[in-house]
Amino acid sequence: MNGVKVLLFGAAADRAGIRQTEVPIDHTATLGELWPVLADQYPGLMPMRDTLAFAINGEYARMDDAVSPGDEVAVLPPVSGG
Amino acid sequence: MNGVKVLLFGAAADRAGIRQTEVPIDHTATLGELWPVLADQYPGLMPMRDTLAFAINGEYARMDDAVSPGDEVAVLPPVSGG
Amino acid sequence: MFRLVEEPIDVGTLITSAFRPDCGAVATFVGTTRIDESSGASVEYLEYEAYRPMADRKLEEIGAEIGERWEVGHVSIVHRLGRVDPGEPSVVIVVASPRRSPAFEASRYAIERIKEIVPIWKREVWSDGYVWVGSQVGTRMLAK
Amino acid sequence: MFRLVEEPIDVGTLITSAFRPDCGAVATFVGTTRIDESSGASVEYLEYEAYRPMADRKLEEIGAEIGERWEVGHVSIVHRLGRVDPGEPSVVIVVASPRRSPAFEASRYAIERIKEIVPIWKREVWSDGYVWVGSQVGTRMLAK
Repeated sequence: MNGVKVLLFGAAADRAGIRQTEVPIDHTATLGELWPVLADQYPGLMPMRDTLAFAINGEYARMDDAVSPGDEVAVLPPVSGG
Repeated sequence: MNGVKVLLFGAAADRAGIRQTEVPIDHTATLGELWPVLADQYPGLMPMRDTLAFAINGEYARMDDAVSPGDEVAVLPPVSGG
Repeated sequence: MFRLVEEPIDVGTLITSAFRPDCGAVATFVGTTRIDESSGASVEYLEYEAYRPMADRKLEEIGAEIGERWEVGHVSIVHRLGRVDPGEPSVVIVVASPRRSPAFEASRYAIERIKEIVPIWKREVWSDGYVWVGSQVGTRMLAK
Repeated sequence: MFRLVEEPIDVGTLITSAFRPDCGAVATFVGTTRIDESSGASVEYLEYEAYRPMADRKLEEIGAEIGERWEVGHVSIVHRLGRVDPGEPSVVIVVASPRRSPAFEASRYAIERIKEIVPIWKREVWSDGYVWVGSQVGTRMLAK
């Protein structure tokens, strides 16, 4: 697969207007490099930036963690279970 | 009624060998005055003395509280509910 | 609702009756008969007795104390009397509150207070005799 | 047992399945849908969504954390997804332990950790729109 699958949840899905998208990358990048591409395409996400967490392949990740083509990235607003 | 009804529970009933008795008194006394009469009649209670609590008419009482003819006194070993 | 009962306690019903639209948290404590082993013998069941109606009144007092200390919408305490078999609930406490901190704190307070002030006594009935818990008085050899 | 479910949770069965002869204490926490009122409108129901299977795995992680920190005989966590009506349980936590302190502490730990690390989101659906709790994003006028 030539890109990263991006899933959005809760308020982030609302702000972006989509629940799933794909960001094309052809080499390994960091989450920090992926974010501006995503935010550029879905500017509604921008004001949420400081509240968002991210997961790579189902585990919480930091902005300097690596993302490779074929990975699944999730955009996670503040959780509110319970 | 010419006396005090005394109820005994749990280990105190076992030690005394009875669950209920009556101590004759014809005037108001304190619990502290009643105790030696009871312990004399049921000496098995003696070794428990320091662990016992007492109630007069269904409420915890101290040794200097007054007991009158017709009252109900309860001899309460350490409680173990739950 | 504060009760001493002779029959098994229906825990599920007791909890669901505490659900209220103005309370987001229901904390429950269930004390069950635990089986200890000692020197080859084992506890077969527990037997509870109470000084009534003082014990009933003390349960209500604990409910009133909780109402003074925490914001709660519902408090139930039910305690078994008589024979209680291994693994069965002997006491069930249910507290509903708008928020979870009061619910947790009040349910814990209730069980601590029951063990302090409610005139209830249990004896462990072992295969080789019984012992009054807390008094070490009974018919077992070890108790003497 | 750690589960995300779409259907109502049977609280009674979940608790009685935790009873074990080697555990004398069962602490339970039930989170129910609480109804707030604001400016004439009211919450009609909550709607939960989760990032699965990450959320399932995080519930299991919380169970493992509890097993490392406390002596427990049984831990269950069940969380609803989808629509949950007022007064209905959205989450049920059951911890059995030989003694009551670990049971209370572990059940409280579980709900705090759920609110920290499990990727679940709820929105309040009001008569005049909805709001994602914690994000203040939604279709209600007040949310904007």
